[in-house]
Amino acid sequence: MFPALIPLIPFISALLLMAGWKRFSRIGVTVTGCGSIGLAAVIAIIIAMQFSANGEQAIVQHAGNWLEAGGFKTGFDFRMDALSVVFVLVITIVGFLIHVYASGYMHDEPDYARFFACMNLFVGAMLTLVMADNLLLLYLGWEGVGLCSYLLIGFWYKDPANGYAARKAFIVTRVGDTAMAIALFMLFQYTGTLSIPGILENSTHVWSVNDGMITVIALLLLGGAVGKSAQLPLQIWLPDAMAGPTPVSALIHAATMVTAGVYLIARTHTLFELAPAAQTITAVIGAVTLILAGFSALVQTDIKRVLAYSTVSQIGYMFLALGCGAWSAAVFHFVTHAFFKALLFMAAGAIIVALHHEQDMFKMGGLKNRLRGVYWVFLIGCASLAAIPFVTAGFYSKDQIIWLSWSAAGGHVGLWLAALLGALLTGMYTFRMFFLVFYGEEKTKVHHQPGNSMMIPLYILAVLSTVAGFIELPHTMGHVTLFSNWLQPVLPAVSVLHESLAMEWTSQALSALLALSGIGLAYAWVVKHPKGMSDFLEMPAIMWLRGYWSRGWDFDELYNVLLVRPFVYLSRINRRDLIDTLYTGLGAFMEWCHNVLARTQSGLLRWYILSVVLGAVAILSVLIWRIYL
Amino acid sequence: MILLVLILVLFGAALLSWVAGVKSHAASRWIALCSLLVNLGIITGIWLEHTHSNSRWWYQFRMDWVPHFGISLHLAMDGLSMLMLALTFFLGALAVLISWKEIQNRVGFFHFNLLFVLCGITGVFLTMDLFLFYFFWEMMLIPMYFLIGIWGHEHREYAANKFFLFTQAGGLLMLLAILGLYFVHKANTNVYTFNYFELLNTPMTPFMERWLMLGFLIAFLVKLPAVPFHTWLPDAHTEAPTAGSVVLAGLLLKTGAYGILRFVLPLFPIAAADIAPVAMLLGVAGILYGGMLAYAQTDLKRLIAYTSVSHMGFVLLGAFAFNEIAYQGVVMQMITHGISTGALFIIAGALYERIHTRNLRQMGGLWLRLPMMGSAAMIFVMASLGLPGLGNFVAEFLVLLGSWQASHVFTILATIGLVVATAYSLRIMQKVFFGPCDRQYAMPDLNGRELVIIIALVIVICWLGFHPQPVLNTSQNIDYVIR
Amino acid sequence: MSFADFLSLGPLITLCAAAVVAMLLVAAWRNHRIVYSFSLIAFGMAMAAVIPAIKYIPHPVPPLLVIDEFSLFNSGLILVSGFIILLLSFNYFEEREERKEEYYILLLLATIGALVLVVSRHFMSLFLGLEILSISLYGLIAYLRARERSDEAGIKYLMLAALSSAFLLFGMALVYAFTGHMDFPGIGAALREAGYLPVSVMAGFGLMLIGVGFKLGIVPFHMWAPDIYEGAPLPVAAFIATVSKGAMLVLLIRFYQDIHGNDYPMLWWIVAIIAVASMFAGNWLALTQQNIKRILAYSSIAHMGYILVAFLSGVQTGLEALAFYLVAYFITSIGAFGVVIVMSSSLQDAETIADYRGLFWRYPWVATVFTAMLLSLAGIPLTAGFIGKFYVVLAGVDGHQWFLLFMLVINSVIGLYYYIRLVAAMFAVPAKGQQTTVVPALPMAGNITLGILTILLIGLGVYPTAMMALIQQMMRILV
Amino acid sequence: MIVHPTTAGMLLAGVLFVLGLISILVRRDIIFMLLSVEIMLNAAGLAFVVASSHWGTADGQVMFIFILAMAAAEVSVGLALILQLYHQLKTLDSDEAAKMNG
Amino acid sequence: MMGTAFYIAAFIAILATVMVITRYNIMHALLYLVVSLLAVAVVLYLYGAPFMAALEVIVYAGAIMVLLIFFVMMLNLGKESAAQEKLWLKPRIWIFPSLLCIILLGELVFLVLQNHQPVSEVKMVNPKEVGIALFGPYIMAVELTGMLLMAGIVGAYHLGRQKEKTLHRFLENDQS
Repeated sequence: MFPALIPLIPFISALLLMAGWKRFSRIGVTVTGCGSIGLAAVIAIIIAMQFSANGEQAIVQHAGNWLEAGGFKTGFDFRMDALSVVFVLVITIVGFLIHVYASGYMHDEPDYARFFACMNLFVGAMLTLVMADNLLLLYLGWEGVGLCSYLLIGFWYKDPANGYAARKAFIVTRVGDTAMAIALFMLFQYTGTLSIPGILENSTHVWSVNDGMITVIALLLLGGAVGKSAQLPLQIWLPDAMAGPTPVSALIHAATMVTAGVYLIARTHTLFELAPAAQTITAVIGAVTLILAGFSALVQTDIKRVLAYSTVSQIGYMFLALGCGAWSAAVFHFVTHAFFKALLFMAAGAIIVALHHEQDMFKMGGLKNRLRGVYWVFLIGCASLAAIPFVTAGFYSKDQIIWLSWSAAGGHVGLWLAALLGALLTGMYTFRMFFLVFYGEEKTKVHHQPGNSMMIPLYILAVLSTVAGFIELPHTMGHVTLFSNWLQPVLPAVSVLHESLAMEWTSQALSALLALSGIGLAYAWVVKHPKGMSDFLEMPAIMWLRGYWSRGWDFDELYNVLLVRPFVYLSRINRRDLIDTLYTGLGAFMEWCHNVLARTQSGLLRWYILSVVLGAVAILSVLIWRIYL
Repeated sequence: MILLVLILVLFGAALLSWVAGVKSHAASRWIALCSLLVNLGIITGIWLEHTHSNSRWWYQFRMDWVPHFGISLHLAMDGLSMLMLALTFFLGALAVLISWKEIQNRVGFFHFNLLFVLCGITGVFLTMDLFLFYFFWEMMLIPMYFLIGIWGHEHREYAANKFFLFTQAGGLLMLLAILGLYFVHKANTNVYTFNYFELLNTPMTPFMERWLMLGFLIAFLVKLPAVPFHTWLPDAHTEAPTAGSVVLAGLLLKTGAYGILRFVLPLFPIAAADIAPVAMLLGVAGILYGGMLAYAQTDLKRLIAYTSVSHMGFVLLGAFAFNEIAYQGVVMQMITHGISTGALFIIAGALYERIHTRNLRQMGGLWLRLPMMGSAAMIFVMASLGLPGLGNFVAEFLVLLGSWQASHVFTILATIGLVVATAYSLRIMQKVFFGPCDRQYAMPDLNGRELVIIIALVIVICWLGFHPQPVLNTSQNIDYVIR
Repeated sequence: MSFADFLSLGPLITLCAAAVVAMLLVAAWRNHRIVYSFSLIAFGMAMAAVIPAIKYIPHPVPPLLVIDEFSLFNSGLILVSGFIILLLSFNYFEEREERKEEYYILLLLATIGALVLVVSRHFMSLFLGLEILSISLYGLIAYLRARERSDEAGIKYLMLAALSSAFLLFGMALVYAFTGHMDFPGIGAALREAGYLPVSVMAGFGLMLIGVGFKLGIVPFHMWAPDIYEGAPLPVAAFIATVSKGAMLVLLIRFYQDIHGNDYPMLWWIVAIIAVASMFAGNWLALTQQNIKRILAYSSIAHMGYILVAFLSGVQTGLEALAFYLVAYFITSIGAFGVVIVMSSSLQDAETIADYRGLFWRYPWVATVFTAMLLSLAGIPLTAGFIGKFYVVLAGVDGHQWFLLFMLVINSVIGLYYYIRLVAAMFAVPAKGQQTTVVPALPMAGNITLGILTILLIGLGVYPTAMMALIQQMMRILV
Repeated sequence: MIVHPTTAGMLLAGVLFVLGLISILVRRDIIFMLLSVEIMLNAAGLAFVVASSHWGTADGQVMFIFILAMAAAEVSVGLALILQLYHQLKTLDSDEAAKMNG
Repeated sequence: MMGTAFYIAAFIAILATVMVITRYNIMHALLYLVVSLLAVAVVLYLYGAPFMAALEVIVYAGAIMVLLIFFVMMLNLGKESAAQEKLWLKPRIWIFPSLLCIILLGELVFLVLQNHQPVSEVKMVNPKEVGIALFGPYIMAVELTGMLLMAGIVGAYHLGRQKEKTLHRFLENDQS
């Protein structure tokens, strides 16, 4: 089997769908769109098995040269190693489920084919990203997913707001990409190649630990990652990206694309290991982001925005893990997060459809009995997100991060505290949402029940969100390390400084406690004492704070004032091109000269004679001047 | 000899299509199209024949013209010329095709001018005699002037005049420099010649070299166009008919870039190296300033025109980076910019045919009516913002990768230009195809002819994006200047 | 007078005789066609008479005249130009004036004056040539005497020409007074002998420059040009623009060479200032001018500036360039005036730009010719004007006159503006109700003449080698 | 005071010349202008004769004769022209003859 | 011999010329001009050119001036034009041109005086020499003078002819 087939199949189906356009029937589109991903998933599984059977020897396929110029050479090389396999499996399987879900969700959409074309294109690009053996191909996938994200956020193009959100997403991630591109130039300059193994191998020869240059490179790569993964300070695009159809939010803006940054850093972990400073910054960014996003999620009214902020927050955890050197923990959290966040989004989508495209949680309520299936899967998703101890995958993955944020070599007690605070917030906002939607009085009538094509993927994901956690259990609970072992050849094991079982217990207990208390608070807030809470919430200071948080800590405004508005203002006032006025001025000057001179052509004979005399005087004056003066 | 044929075919066809145009419009169009296809065929044949040739010069042709001054009819072709000619004939043929319906007045004269411009451009890309170069350089202006001035939009005369004056001013400076070089060479060797090969490696004082180089450079900067000589371009592009815009953006600007690669760098290596920081600065300024202006425009064609300023900044940046990667990127950029911007102009022209406005404020939501055109536009908008997988990315990446070796600061600024490119490119899509649509009437999507054009362009841009190696191999055969 | 003198002065003598015969002819039998035909024959014979003269060159006819390659070439040029102008004249006058015959006598006389200028190497022949030319021109300019503008032009030209002649004479008197010679080589020798340029002689040269400058129409003696071009009959304007200026220029070159002008930087300085001023004034004045005759006048002022750059370059190439430029300029100017002539109806001269709006779509042939002429004036390739300008720039670079060249470049660009403005007008699509009232005459002879001129123009633009070789040949004598 | 005779003659010619010049500048009547030109030509002729006497050659005097001839021709054509103009403008004001300008 | 006579003649010439340019009445001016020309004739004589002096009197003062006088009489320019002339000759009009001309004179004088030729006596050139020169080496010039006069005659003939009473179409245009 050729690894290259995995991204190729979605690409081909995307092309087919684009070219076919109106000729495909709806069924044809569904089959092509979902089938191709399914096929890719099957191939991925086969290759994964092959791979594990091969003794985990990375499979590299050279699918052709791309460009070669002046010592720079790169090709379409696809690589399957432990890390890629994890990502490819998640992408294809979750992607397939979401496609199936989407075939139901988007059933009434006139641009059905376009939707699937873009979705398939996205999957292809994402697979390219995670399978690329060189950074340029990775960059191709990187930009490709950005494009698809743009296309899909703005899928309903008639509303200018959607277009705005799409452009915002593209441009903001592009800022990060710019940093990444520069990192690429630097890497090529110093290591002479863009092949990932080559870079990783050369880097240790070229740089010593803490070398200034490698720190810069790592930070630039981090910049790229931060943009794609919606971390501070480029997190602002993700909440707006919810303008796209819900399956898009599930696939791109929760499960896969936004974790590309995590993948990138994990992929280039050697570089980050050489630059501890950059790694620390990664951790700090993750920690700060997870808290800020948590607070923002707490006060949202739009169900998808809650999930969006929660995504930002959860990826913050992954960054925290990466920053602490807990590579496999980050990837593990990516896997579980992909499951439960896709689940949550799709369940939310089901609710939204059921309520006739109502997204405001305060207009929902009491859905517990109306949407039984959705209620249960949503509950499982929320539990996993909030990390309810022992039974949810989210608990195991997040708990590992929380523990390692203190104990790992790159850890710090501050990071740990932040992670704990995040756990509390997660519990709170998750269940605030949950209670708002499913409890209380019914405010909007349920429109229709979700069909099977939507529900079956939800059930599967619900199962995965629960059982996926058991492949990696902490020391305290059985010490299963299937997952980290799997990644061992690619990602080094975390070096733990404080190996104390008691401490680990304490940390786990604390985090579990905080998560549960968060849930309790949410319950008290939403279900038990809505009145008292609302009095509290109406206080001016709190009102302001809520607004502030719900606007995402006013980062949008900050960038507006600092960058966007000056740029737009400058370009607007310069619309006529200042430099052009220079030339226009020159033209006007010429005309002025003409007018002045034209006046001398008065037609008066006497004046003409005078000019001759003036000429004579001038000539003689020049003579005298040149000779005697 | 085959080189002369390339020029003569166009010249003959120009006259013929004028004459034929009096009787039948269709005949005129077909003659023009066929002549360009014939040339394209010849060029393709040459390319295939020389894919693996390592010789520097593929063809040479030399005949005395004005021996009194050492002027000869000296044509030669190497990889760079070949690539540029391939682009010329390809875009030329498309230009004829897009004018099929758009131009209904004075058809014969239109094709005469179009072919005459292409003839001049072909000459520029082939000639190895500096006088002849200047001759062709100027020769292509007049028909271009007519193309803009007769078949253009509302302010065509203003635009045509501006175009003409700017390029002439630059051209005259170049003439001074050419003659300066001529006499410097004479002083050294006592031989009067305009021959490029003999003038290479002419020893001269640094002072002289700097000024002569500036003469050439300014002419090419005006044509390129680089900030601050760019202001003719938006007007000319905006007012020109679609074919004119395509030829302008796709080909005429390339003559400037070609001139820098062919003449400025090899003839004056030291002075060029000295001026490199300034040139790169201008390139970066073009990238950012052009992008900013593009963002602010409300006229679709004007917007696209400013993107040209921005994109050609990369050419300048790369040309003065003095390394092979950047150089190859520049060649790629010349080709891909021709394709992508040409395509955008074609789309703008097709839109204009349908809705009779270029004002972005009066557009919106057209995807609903014109999904195919929208998809095509999307592809080229993405090309213009440098999406990997399309040709422009390869070009820009190579340029930046190369220029990074030369200057970190400029490269960083130019890379930031990519963000600006995203902003203005997406604005096109947003304003034209997305958003609410208040047009009730139906309008036809791309018809067969337009589809052929667009598909040809899409294929080429994708081919360049995924498999640029043939082009890179070809342009590798050129001597480039490495500091 | 020897036989050799006779033969080498053949063209001049032929024309003199022709002028007398023509006068007698008019006195005896007043018929336009016959006088016209006779003049054509006379010009033809004069041109033919150039050929036997070639055998004798260089042949000085002391003390007044000298026949060498240079003067013979320019004689030929003047004769051909006169001939073409004559060709264009018939239809123009046929319609306009009740007594056309004297025109031909005056034209013959004016050409004689120009020829004398070309071959002269003495103040006396200079003065007489100039005055024959001037006085004939008074009559020619005001020839359409019923036309107010014609008279106005005539009186202006007369006053200014007489004034400038007075300056010229006074200057000559000064030179004569302080060198004792009136022939150019004598003056040159006397100055060489003195080893310096006495200031009074310098002053004399300065005053002479006024007379010369007036005829050339260079700043600040240019003011007459537009008014005279506008008021004079079109063929006469063409004559003034080409033959009169050209002859003066040839004389200037000869004088400058004979007195070794390059030895005196002062003269260079003054002429350089004048050249630059002429370029700017000419181009600026033409910028938004609406009257084509005036545009041509201003353009010729600027072109004299360009020519002076070649003149000032101080190298051999400069003289060659000047000669080539002159040829190109002659063809172009006569062509441009020719277009205006054929475009003019018997009722009205086609002189405003509005008359030419959309011309290409009504009379493509005429418009094409005019475009070619204008592009040649602008110095665009494929035309003689381009090679001319190229040659001038070449000479300038050769002589390291960077400043002058820079000015030339700037002015070429300014100049372009009004040339292409005209071109644009011709190619503009005329709006409805904007039709001009001019109904062009478009005589056959005129069209054929224009055709020949266009072929010459393009021929020189594409293959200038032969002409260059010829010019190089004839310029050798001046080194 | 003994003045160099040639110089003295030239100075006289110069003064007359400039007087003629002043006249042509300040007068508006065309006949006056013509008259002034004659003064100037005459002054130039005088200069030639003075120079001729300095060198003792006949050249200057020959020139004088030609100047005389030219002045005569000039005046005759000039007067004819003025006559024509007078018929058209009904005045001899040179400022009236300024229909062409710009 | 030379000195006094020259100064007197020169003085008269200049004075008469000044009178010419300050008279309002054209007749007066013309008569003063005749005086001036006669004085110049004296100067010519003093400079050893008797033949030229004669020509000056005959051709200039005689023929040309008389022609002018006849012309003025023909047009009957009398008091009116004198009054008009008076109106025109205001200091505002003449002061600047005069100043300019004075500057020119100054420059000329300055430049002429810079010359340091050896003082030489006035040399007599008798009419015979002039005649020999005229019809010897300069015969060609004499011929050309013929052409010059012919041009003058033809021009004057064509221009001076009175219009026929039928109005020309250009004139019609102008009048409309």
